[in-house]
This record gives sequence, C-alpha cells and structure tokens, in this order.
Amino acid sequence: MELQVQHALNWIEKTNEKIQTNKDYLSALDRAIGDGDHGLNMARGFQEAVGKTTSSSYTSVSDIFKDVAMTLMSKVGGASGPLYGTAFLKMSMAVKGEDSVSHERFTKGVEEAINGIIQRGKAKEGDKTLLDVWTPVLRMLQEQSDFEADSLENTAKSAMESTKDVMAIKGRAAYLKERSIGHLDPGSVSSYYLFASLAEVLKEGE
Amino acid sequence: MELQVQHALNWIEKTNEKIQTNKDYLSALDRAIGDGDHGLNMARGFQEAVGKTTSSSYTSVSDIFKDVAMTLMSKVGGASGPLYGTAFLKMSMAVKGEDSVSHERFTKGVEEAINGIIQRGKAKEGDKTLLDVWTPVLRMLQEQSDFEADSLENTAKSAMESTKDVMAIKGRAAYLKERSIGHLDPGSVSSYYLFASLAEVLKEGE
Amino acid sequence: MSHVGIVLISHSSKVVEGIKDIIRQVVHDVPVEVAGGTDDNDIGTSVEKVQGAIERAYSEKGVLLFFDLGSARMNAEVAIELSEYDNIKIADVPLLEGSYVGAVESGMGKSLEEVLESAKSVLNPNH
Amino acid sequence: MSHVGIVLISHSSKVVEGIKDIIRQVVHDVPVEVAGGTDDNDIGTSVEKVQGAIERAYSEKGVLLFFDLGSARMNAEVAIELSEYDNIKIADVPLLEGSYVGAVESGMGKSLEEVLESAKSVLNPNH
Ligand SMILES: Nc1ncnc2c1ncn2[C@@H]1O[C@H](COP(=O)(O)OP(=O)(O)O)[C@@H](O)[C@H]1O
Ligand SMILES: Nc1ncnc2c1ncn2[C@@H]1O[C@H](COP(=O)(O)OP(=O)(O)O)[C@@H](O)[C@H]1O
Ligand SMILES: [Mg+2]
Ligand SMILES: [Mg+2]
Ligand SMILES: [Mg+2]
Ligand SMILES: [Mg+2]
Repeated sequence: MELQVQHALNWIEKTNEKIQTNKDYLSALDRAIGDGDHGLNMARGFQEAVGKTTSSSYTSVSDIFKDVAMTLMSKVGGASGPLYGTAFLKMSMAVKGEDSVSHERFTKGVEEAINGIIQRGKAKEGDKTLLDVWTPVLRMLQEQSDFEADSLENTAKSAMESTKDVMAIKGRAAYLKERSIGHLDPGSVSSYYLFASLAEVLKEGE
Repeated sequence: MELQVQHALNWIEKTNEKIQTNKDYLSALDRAIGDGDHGLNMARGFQEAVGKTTSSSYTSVSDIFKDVAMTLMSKVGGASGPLYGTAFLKMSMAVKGEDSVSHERFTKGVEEAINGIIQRGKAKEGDKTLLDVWTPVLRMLQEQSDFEADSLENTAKSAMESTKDVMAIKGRAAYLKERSIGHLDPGSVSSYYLFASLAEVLKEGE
Repeated sequence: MSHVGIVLISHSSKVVEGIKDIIRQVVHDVPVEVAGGTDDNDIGTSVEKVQGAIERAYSEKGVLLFFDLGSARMNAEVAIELSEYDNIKIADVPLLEGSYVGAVESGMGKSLEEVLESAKSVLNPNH
Repeated sequence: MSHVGIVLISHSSKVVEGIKDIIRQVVHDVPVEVAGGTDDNDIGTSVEKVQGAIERAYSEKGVLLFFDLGSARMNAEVAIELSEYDNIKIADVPLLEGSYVGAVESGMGKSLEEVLESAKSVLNPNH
C-alpha cells in the first residue's frame, strides 16, 4: 500500500479528532509535570491545520504536510509547535515529488522528522520527550517492508507508556528532575495519537 | 568647635535645600550615564528626612543621624538610598553617647560611613561613585585637628569635579564603560552638596 | 508542609507580576510575593515593598529574594537587615530564570540552602 | 546611525513590557520590540508575535533575540527561519539582565556580534 493524498488528509483529520477528544487529558498530563497547556496547544494547532487542509485542494502528500507544518509552527506556540511543525516540514521535504508515498519513502520521512526534532530541541531518546515515541516507531518501520497498521499502533502505544518510568532531561518537566518519574510525557501521548490515527487510516485503506 | 544638635539639624536642612534647588541638574547628570532619577531620589529622600527631623525633638546628634538614615533607607529606593542611609547609620553609631561631636569623633564617623558604603556597594575609590568624594574628605579630616570649613568645601568640590575624567566601574554607569568618561558622577555631586552644606554650617558656627 | 517563600524584586512591577504568572502555571503551593517599582509605581525599587513582600512570603523554611539590577540588591539587603528574621537570603542569579527554578524546587519541599543552590544552576545553562 | 534591534520574547507580555520600560529609562535610540504571551495573550509564546517584533526592530545592523524559557527559544528559531533576514541571532543569556546590557551596548553603536558578546557577560556577574 502507498499513502495517497486522501490518506494523508484523513490522517490529519483523525489525529485532530483524537486530540480534541483528549484535550483535557493531555493538559492534565502536562499539569502534572509541565505548565498544563499541551492539550490546548495541540487542540489549537490541529484544529487550524484541519481548517487549512479541508479548505485547500491538493495534488501531493508533500503539500499537505507542508501546510500542516506551517500551521503548527505558527499557531501552537508551546514547545510542541516548533517540534511537530519541524517534523511535518521534514516529512514534507522527504516525500516531495512523489505522487503517492511508499513505505520506504515514508520511513525516510520519519527519519528526517526525527533529525529535525533533535536539531530543534537538542533532546535524545530517553529524555522523556516525544522522541521516545517517534524513535521506536522509526525502528519498527525500518524493520518492515510495508505498512503494518497493528504493529504501528502497538509500537507507538507501548513506547508512549514506557515514558512513565523515565526521568525528564529536556523540556519543562526537566525542572522537576526525579519528580517527573511516574508520569506519562504529554508530548509522547499526543505522538501516540498521531501514529494511532495513521494506523486507522492504513486499516481503512487495506 | 564641636557639632551640636542644632548644627546637625541645620546641616540636613541646608543639604535638602541644595538638593531641591539642583534636583533637575542631578537628574540630568544621571540621565547622561544612568537612569536619570538621582535628583528625584535624593529630593524625595531629603525632603522626608527634613520632614522627620523638623517634627521631632532631639537631645543627641546620633539620634538625628539615625532618623535621617532610616528615612533615606526606606524612602529613596535607588542605589543612593541604601548607600546614604548606611552612611548616616554608621555615623549615628560612631557618635553615639556624645552630647556634642568633636572633630575627632566626626572623622571617625566618616570613616565608619565609608566602610558601610563599601560593604553595601562593593565599590572602591576610583570607581566613579560617591566614594570618590567621601574618601578624599576623610583624608582631609584625618590630616587636620579641627573643622576647617573652607578646606572641607574645596576638597569636596575638587573631588567631585575629578570624577568627570574617570570610567565607572560600579553602579548603572558601569554598563557604559568608556562612555561614562567625560561626565560627572551624580552621586558625587550630591555628596558634594552634603559636605558643602556642612561647611556652611561650620562657618555660621565659627 | 511549609515551603521556602519566594520574593521577586524588580525595578518594574510588570516584570515581577509577569514572572509570578509564569511561575503560577507550574507551582501552586509556594508563597510567591512581588516587590516591583517604587512606592509611586515608577521604575525603581522600594524597600517598603520588599519588607511587605518578605512578611507575606515568610514561612518557617525561610525566604529567598531575587532581584534584577544592582541597586535592587542593596535595597534587598536593607530590607533583610530591617526585618527580624535571620533565615532570609538573596539569590545572586538572573531574576526570571533563577526564580522559576527556585520556585519549582521550593515546591518540592527543599530547604532554603537547596533552593538557593538550584537557582544558581541557571548560570550554567543547559535546559 | 542605525542600531542593532532588540527583540524580547517571553511567555508573559507583562514581563517584556516591564523590561522594555526599564531599558527605555537608559536607552532611547535602539529599537526594542516585544513578543510576549500567546496570540490570545495567555502565558506562552507566539511565533507570529516574534515575526512581527523582528520586522519592527529590524535595522541593517541586524536584530538580537532574547527569550525566557526553552520553548520560547525554539519558537524564536522558527521565526528566524521564516524571516528573510540572515543577520538575526538568538542570545542564550538571561532575558532581563542580558537584554539590558545588550540594549546599552547597541546604543553605543556596536555590531550584532559585539552586542551578543557583551550580553553573554552577564553569565559571569560582577556588577
Ligand atoms: N527540547 C525538546 N525536545 C523534544 N521534545 C520536547 C522538548 N521540550 C518539550 N518537548 C515535548 O513537548 C511536550 C510539551 O509540549 P507543550 O506543553 O505544548 O509545550 P510547553 O512545554 O512549551 O508548554 C513535552 O511533553 C515533550 O514531549
Ligand atoms: N555600588 C555602588 N557603590 C557606591 N556608590 C554607588 C554604587 N552604585 C551607585 N552608586 C552611586 O549612586 C549614584 C546613583 O544613585 P541613584 O541614581 O539614586 O540610584 P540608581 O543608580 O539606582 O538609579 C551613582 O552616581 C553613584 O555615585
Ligand atoms: Mg506545556
Ligand atoms: Mg507552555
Ligand atoms: Mg539613577
Ligand atoms: Mg534608579
């Protein structure tokens, strides 16, 4: 299977739905170890992103990712804005020139997105940031030769859950040091929603 | 001659008069190399000090200095508040227990005042602060055995004038580095008014 | 549990009110009191405002004072000397960054010395 | 003579307005622009506010950006990448103390690199 324009549009819409539904939960997670705005930030950003993508017409996945990137970067404001924005911008560049996006190309896109996130936030895997979901997802993608919805959902979910027992090294939660242990990383939970939504799109497309 | 209660009261009043008259000048000096409030700070502080001393009755010079100290410390607010306040507090302590203040005791008071200013502001002579007036005045007092109004006025005046060619190391003006050269230090000018007023009181008492 | 109180001293009342807003997003149980501007709310510092802030922020664990520019530091010293408490310290660290870290650490129940030490960490930035 | 522009970025609009007030007491010719809070004036940062502040503060000598907390830094980077200018830098120094020194140095006509260097001096406090 390859990702078409309609898949990408559905991906963004499903992600937005999950984020709107779980807005208060994301903010509550952020309240425990941060400043309590992650739900608000993500809900605002993805609402605007969907507003943009549903009111435009696209001939390439790359252009969709680019509009999402620009919207998230300029509208979210928290740490998650530049981070998710950069991730989508890098994915947009990686899949540029392709009518539809192969598993191989998408994997490359996720790899570039991670490089962008690292460049922007100077974090590494294990610092209790959204990288702790993106990196295991990349490893899984690299091990496979085609999209596998269930393992995508499972990998993202268990990666998200494993942020709980980790001490934060980057972001607001890092100020809490040991006290950040025992709480899920909010950005990892929103990243789980992102990949879980992709898994749903892949399932529908099978 | 010894300083009596009435001399000390006159000293504070004369100082206040000079400061009120030159309020705008002091602020203009501070505008050139600082934040432009030295006239305002000193005028507010000494007005309150005179308000306090004229509405109280005193049996010792020490008590006058103490009231002046507390008023300046709590009402001025700029750097000059704690600095002049500390100076008067130390002088108050040095002349405590004396009905009238001898030249020797007053000299000791100025020495203690300088120690207090240094402790508070961590400056040394030559840093383009009011210490550059107080320290030459102390040296002059130490060289003489009785009050000499003219040399007090002359010493304070030329010390004040010599701050012009110096680079600031402490206080707001220090941010300007070389650019502070060529301007009088505002606190040294107000300190000149203080000692010039004392010289006038001494002359009247002769 | 009592917490080390935080007093924010700035030449501007807007600055310390804004910092308090930022801190209050993440720290709720710690006394955070402000002393900004002169008595007339001009740019400057007020010993009386600092004294009042110390009184309000005081807990048995002590109070840590943060200031912006040199003269605010001297006025903070005067306010401490005029107070009756001996467990008050001045943090010679950047105002916003230091007080943010200090407030978070105070919220963890740390001692005055520990909060001061952690606030100093912002001088070697790595966040 | 043109001066290096100063942009103050904080999670709180009060903070940057107050810092600007403090700077304006001593520095008059330097462009000082603020980007405080989110687009809705909540606590947070706004890339669009930063972009606007860069535009207003811009001079041929460049612009130096000061920020408060980590995410404000990332948003400052995004704003720079979205702008057309290449003489914009971020000062990784304490917001209030660094921008005060930076504004004074910019007022002396110093270059972007010199202003940045001097702002870094506040990390070794001696004033
Ligand atoms: N330096 C960083 N690198 C990678 N991810 C980060 C970094 N800082 C924060 N994050 C992620 O961003 C999330 C917080 O986002 P959000 O609450 O929207 O921003 P803010 O922390 O500015 O309020 C964290 O849970 C973490 O996953
Ligand atoms: N650290 C210091 N030690 C001694 N004197 C100082 C110091 N800092 C400033 N001063 C004196 O204070 C004067 C400025 O006072 P003022 O303008 O009232 O305070 P501020 O600088 O807080 O606005 C300077 O001209 C200088 O003489
Ligand atoms: Mg947050
Ligand atoms: Mg936030
Ligand atoms: Mg002044
Ligand atoms: Mg002042």
